[in-house]
Amino acid sequence: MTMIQDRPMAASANRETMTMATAVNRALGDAMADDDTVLVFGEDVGALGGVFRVTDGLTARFGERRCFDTPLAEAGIMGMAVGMAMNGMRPVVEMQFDAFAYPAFEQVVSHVAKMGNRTRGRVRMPIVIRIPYGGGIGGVEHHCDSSESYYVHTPGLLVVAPATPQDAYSLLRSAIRSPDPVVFLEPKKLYWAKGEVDTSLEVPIGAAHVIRAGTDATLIAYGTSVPIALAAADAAEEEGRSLQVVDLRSLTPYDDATVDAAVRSTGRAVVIAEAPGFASVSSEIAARVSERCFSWLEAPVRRVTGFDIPFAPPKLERYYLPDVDRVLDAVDTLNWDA
Amino acid sequence: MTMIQDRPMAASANRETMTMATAVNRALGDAMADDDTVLVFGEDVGALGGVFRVTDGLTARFGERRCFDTPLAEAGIMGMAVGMAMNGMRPVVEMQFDAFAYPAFEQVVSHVAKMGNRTRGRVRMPIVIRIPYGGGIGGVEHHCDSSESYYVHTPGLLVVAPATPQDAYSLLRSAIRSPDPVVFLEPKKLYWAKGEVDTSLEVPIGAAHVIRAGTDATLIAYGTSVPIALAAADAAEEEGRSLQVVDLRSLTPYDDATVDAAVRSTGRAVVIAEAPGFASVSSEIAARVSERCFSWLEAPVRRVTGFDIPFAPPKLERYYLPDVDRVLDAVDTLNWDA
Amino acid sequence: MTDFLPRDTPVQLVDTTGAFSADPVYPTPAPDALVDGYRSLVIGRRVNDQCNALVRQGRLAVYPSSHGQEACQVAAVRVLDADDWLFPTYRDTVAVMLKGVAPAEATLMLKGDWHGGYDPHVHNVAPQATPLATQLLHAVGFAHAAVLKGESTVVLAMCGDGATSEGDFHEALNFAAVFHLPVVFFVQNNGFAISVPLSRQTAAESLAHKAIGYGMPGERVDGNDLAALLSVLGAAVDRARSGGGPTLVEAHTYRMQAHTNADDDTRYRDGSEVRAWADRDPLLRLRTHLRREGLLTEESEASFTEAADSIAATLRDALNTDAQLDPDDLFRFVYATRTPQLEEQSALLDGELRRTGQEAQA
Amino acid sequence: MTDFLPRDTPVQLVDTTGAFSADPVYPTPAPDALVDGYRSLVIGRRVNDQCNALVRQGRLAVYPSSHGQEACQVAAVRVLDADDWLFPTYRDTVAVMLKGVAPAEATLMLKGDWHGGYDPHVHNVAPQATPLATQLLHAVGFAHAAVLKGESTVVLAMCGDGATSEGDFHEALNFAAVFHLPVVFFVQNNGFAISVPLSRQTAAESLAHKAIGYGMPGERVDGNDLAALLSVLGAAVDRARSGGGPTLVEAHTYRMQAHTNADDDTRYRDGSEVRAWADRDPLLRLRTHLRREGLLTEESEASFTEAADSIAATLRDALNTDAQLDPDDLFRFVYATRTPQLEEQSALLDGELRRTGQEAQA
Ligand SMILES: Cc1ncc(C[n+]2csc(CCOP(=O)(O)OP(=O)(O)O)c2C)c(N)n1
Ligand SMILES: Cc1ncc(C[n+]2csc(CCOP(=O)(O)OP(=O)(O)O)c2C)c(N)n1
Ligand SMILES: [Mg+2]
Ligand SMILES: [Mg+2]
Repeated sequence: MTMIQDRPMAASANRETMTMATAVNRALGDAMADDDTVLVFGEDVGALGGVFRVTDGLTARFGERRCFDTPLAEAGIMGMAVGMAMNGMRPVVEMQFDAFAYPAFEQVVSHVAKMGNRTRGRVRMPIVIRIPYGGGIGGVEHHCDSSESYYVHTPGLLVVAPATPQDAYSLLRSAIRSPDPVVFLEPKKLYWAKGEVDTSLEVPIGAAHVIRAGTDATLIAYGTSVPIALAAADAAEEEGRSLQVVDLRSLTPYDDATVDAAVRSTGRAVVIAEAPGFASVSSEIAARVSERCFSWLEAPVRRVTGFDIPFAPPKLERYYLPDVDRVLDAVDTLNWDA
Repeated sequence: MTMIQDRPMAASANRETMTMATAVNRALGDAMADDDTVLVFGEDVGALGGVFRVTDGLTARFGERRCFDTPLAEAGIMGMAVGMAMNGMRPVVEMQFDAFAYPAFEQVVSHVAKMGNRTRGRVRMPIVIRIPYGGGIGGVEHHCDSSESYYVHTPGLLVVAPATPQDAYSLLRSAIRSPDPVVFLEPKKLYWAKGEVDTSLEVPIGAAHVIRAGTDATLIAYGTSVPIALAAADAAEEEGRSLQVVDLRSLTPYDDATVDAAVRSTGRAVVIAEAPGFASVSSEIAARVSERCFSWLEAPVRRVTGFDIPFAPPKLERYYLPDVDRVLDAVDTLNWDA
Repeated sequence: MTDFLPRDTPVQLVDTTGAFSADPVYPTPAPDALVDGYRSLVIGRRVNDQCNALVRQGRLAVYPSSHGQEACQVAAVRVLDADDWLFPTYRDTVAVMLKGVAPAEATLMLKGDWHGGYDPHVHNVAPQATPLATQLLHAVGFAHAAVLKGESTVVLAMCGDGATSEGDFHEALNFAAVFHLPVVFFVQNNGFAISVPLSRQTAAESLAHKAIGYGMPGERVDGNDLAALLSVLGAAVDRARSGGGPTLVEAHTYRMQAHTNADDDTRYRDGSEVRAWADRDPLLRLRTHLRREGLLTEESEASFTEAADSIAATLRDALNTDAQLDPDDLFRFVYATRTPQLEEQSALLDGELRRTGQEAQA
Repeated sequence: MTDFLPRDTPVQLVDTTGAFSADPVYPTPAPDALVDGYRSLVIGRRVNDQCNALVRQGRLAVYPSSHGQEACQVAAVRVLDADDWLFPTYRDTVAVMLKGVAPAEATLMLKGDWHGGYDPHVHNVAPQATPLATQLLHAVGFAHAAVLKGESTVVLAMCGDGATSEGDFHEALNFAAVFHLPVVFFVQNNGFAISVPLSRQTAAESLAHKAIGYGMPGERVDGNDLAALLSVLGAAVDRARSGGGPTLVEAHTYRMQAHTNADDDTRYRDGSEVRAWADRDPLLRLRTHLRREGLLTEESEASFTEAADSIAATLRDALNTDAQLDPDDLFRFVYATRTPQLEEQSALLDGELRRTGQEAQA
């Protein structure tokens, strides 16, 4: 078994259309093939291939030693990952659903996030914590939380949330290669959305990008809210308004440069996120943009977020979830007479 | 044993100078005397009286049944509190230090915060979670976290952070009477600061107040950052600048009305908090103020917060902690030429 | 203290052929209790069948079936007095109904209308817990409060084999033992936690062996033998009520169907294993025994079927009706009093609904 | 499987009078090992004394003393090979030093300079864990990785009696047993978790009784008897190394001093209890035994004292020197590469320090 080294991705382009679930599966498989210190474990990731089939086939391909089921205990999984990372491994653990990661919270906050700092960089934690997150799938309680703010507020963690199969593939490869722990948030409702994936494409952690050009206002989105932002921009276009869309992709580190440039180019901004808004990632974005783009802003930064309530039951989730209309309503308030 | 009822506080004024630790102790004792469903439990709260002596004498006065030590398990303490609340009790639990509340996170987020909503209000959770929090005491790792943002971001919890013995007393009485769960954050570094306490004074949860008049800019603070804000205002006065100070006291619910009015009256604002700033309570405040006071603001809202790093070791904490100079520096940037 | 260890083999009173043998320690349930229990088994099986059908028809979002585990469901409820409390999991819908909760209320969460559908205080049933093992601590706190109030409530808390691996399981049993509380911990070991077999949850000889580590008795029982379950759980409830503290009971049973309708159990287990367990079916076995003893007549069987039919019909009716849901409920129960922020947010939603004319249809 | 249960009384080889009796199961440690162990006891006691003094002088922020538990500290290290790993708690500073960590590095965290002071990979010692029981899981993961790599590392993980109540304790033992890992779980049962006595942590006959619930052997040993500790822990290490899986060992010992200097133990325990335990002191007892056996000479005793003096002097020197601390270290290690946000924040601090001329003094 060799120790991990950062290595460039294979140069040969390999484009294929696939779902995000398949893209994550592919990234796991490719990373395991490249580096035999990469291990995948969690609840039901082995024979079953995960409740979303994201780890399908990995045990068959790499054996029980590389991809395996654990006893049903999230703190146990996370704490075991810490010890494995101390001993040269790169664990990729799966938390079955967002809310089922909470039992592991203390291991995440007190150890995964802090071990590198505690040991002055002598013991890094190259751990990836995969969390299928968010709603929009008609899931019952505890299966639809957008829990990113807890992680983003915790120094020492990197946090990413892809919105496309391509980013899911490339960011997961980057996450697995990262010497620092990465909370990898997979938008459940986008698992089955298809897109083209070039497995040779590298996407570094920390790089937002403008995914739709526009001149009148900037929509800032990530993960689950990206398709909403795009749809809103399409709808606005019909009404003659040109909306720019930024997909953050990474929440930590946050890409101030890209976001600031985008907002300054339009002078108006709306942040879209599914999580409850209070003291959240979207608060941070709104606060930063308000501060850093102060003299460019024609209107206050608006937020379209989940309400500050527990995630809605299936039959009511459509009232909870940010949608195109709510985004357009927010855009309408952006002081267009200025 | 009677069931709890909201009852007015005794009208007889009773003023006395005491430390915040004593004020909390007094509030616990008075609440237990008034209502025999109030129970106090946790680690070392019995014979020892708590590592900060905040529960001193309660077991002697009310017996082992009302104030008692539990096995050493925070999730256990929290989960037991949930069951007790279901069965008519008003548990006041102590988490020994901020970071040692993390093992209870899942019970807090998935049950304490959500049980009332889940049961359509049929089962409320009148639980108070006391957490000595924050730094400034030269404490080692895990003993100095400002963890309020995790709780404030969680719908279903009320969160308060007193800065004076009076507010500690009165808010704790309110918290214990509340039908909803309250995370009660006690600033460790202020435990031994003295102040006058009138035990007949009621302070409702959710009410911020202006604790220092000022016309040039508004400092927004809570808990550990309140004395810093006051000291900064004093220092600024000497330099001829009049700073207003708002003590939030409650983080959830947040008192928009008081804060907005204050900021609009000065047109400038600085938020001060000890916690890492990213995706935190202070982000929320900055975002809200920026949005709601947009046309009143002469300058971007500034934040003076802890850095986005794990809390500093004792010998370096003075570099980490917000202080008067850092606040004054921030005030200096508030576009005074406007 | 080694008497805290369970037996080497699970307690059994009625074997898979329906033959009865008395136990030296555990009493034999009265014939009435068995007949009544059989009636509940028939109802429980029918509830499982009906709910599975309702999932297929799209009327329930999801249903974790207890098919094959009905004897556990029935026994968990039958050993309790009306004042006693049950702390069930998501899989224990049959037990919830048998404790008195109306079918429509018991399935409301699975229907997707709300996070829970019944008032816990009406029939003394805690909300069905989804986060594994968390409810065991609630049961402990509930029992602790009962003791402090001088009430003689016994609390029976259920969980699965997988849930025993969670830290909360440990903390709950330990708290119950240290405070000597009237709690019966009832583990339905059905062999799987979704796809993960028992061998991945424990290396111990049995889950009941954990009891001695907390200083409480542990026992194993055949989870498909209603008579044995009534007897063993009944003894644990008696011990709890008489101040003897908590007990851990492990029932050996089997999840005959997939974890939920969303699961595909062919990926992780052999059909032959499932078929082998069919021979140990809790209904068949008790029926054979009761008929052999002359305790079951054609008429009584017919009346049981009728009772089951009627509950199934109630279930169908309840689930085929679309409730009028009020979106404002989203804000109504988060706190006893809405915060100013929730006032603003509900006003926002309300405005949207008015503008789009949805408030009527909602 | 009942052979997984511990004995009714803790294993003891040398009693409180220094008298030796062989054990039918556990081997007698070689005389050399005992003499060498005694030397370490003397050093350990001296380290405890010196650190307490340094706290009084304000040179250490806090010190959780292992006075009275030195036999456990020594044994935990002596049974390990150099390649084996130790996972200690905040109270195990003596063990950390005995495993090879320099006194200045071992006390750097307690001094307040940084969150940890040594490189775990130099002497195979994990960072001393403060959040209780969390490190047991790290030990399990470390051992699991070792097995996957085909290495024969044994991991010894320490915790206190109080920590056994945490969920992480349960999950760690269970994972170790299920994956059959080479981990020795070593509980120093010193009777208290700060003020809370053992009776509030467990109702079980012993903490070692928990082992059978995980399917691993449990044993109890006199924690003030170095000979017995070496023997029992040594057997557990041997079992682990030879593929026999994990073991739980509970040492019965006593915390002779307050929890830390910040604690006041007169509030929760009787001086008489403390005095009674003084008679079972691990040093006295082994010294008597060794002298009786003629294994300890005046010269060797003098040389041990000298070795202890020298370490104490090193400690004093290290702690009386104020290190040059660099405030920018606050930003340096959070991530392998600073985020743009941390770049900005460290620039802010840097600017402040420059302006106030502090960067020189810092
Ligand atoms: C804390 C937590 N982690 C993960 C899950 C997801 N999950 C739901 S049921 C289940 C398996 C539970 O198995 P077991 O306890 O044996 O109960 P059974 O389903 O067999 O009745 C899992 C992993 C959960 N509900 N809660
Ligand atoms: C998770 C967690 N909760 C609480 C604490 C605070 N605390 C530090 S030491 C201690 C007592 C530990 O007792 P024990 O495990 O018996 O170890 P000992 O101190 O006796 O060596 C407590 C409660 C902590 N460090 N971690
Ligand atoms: Mg199961
Ligand atoms: Mg102890």
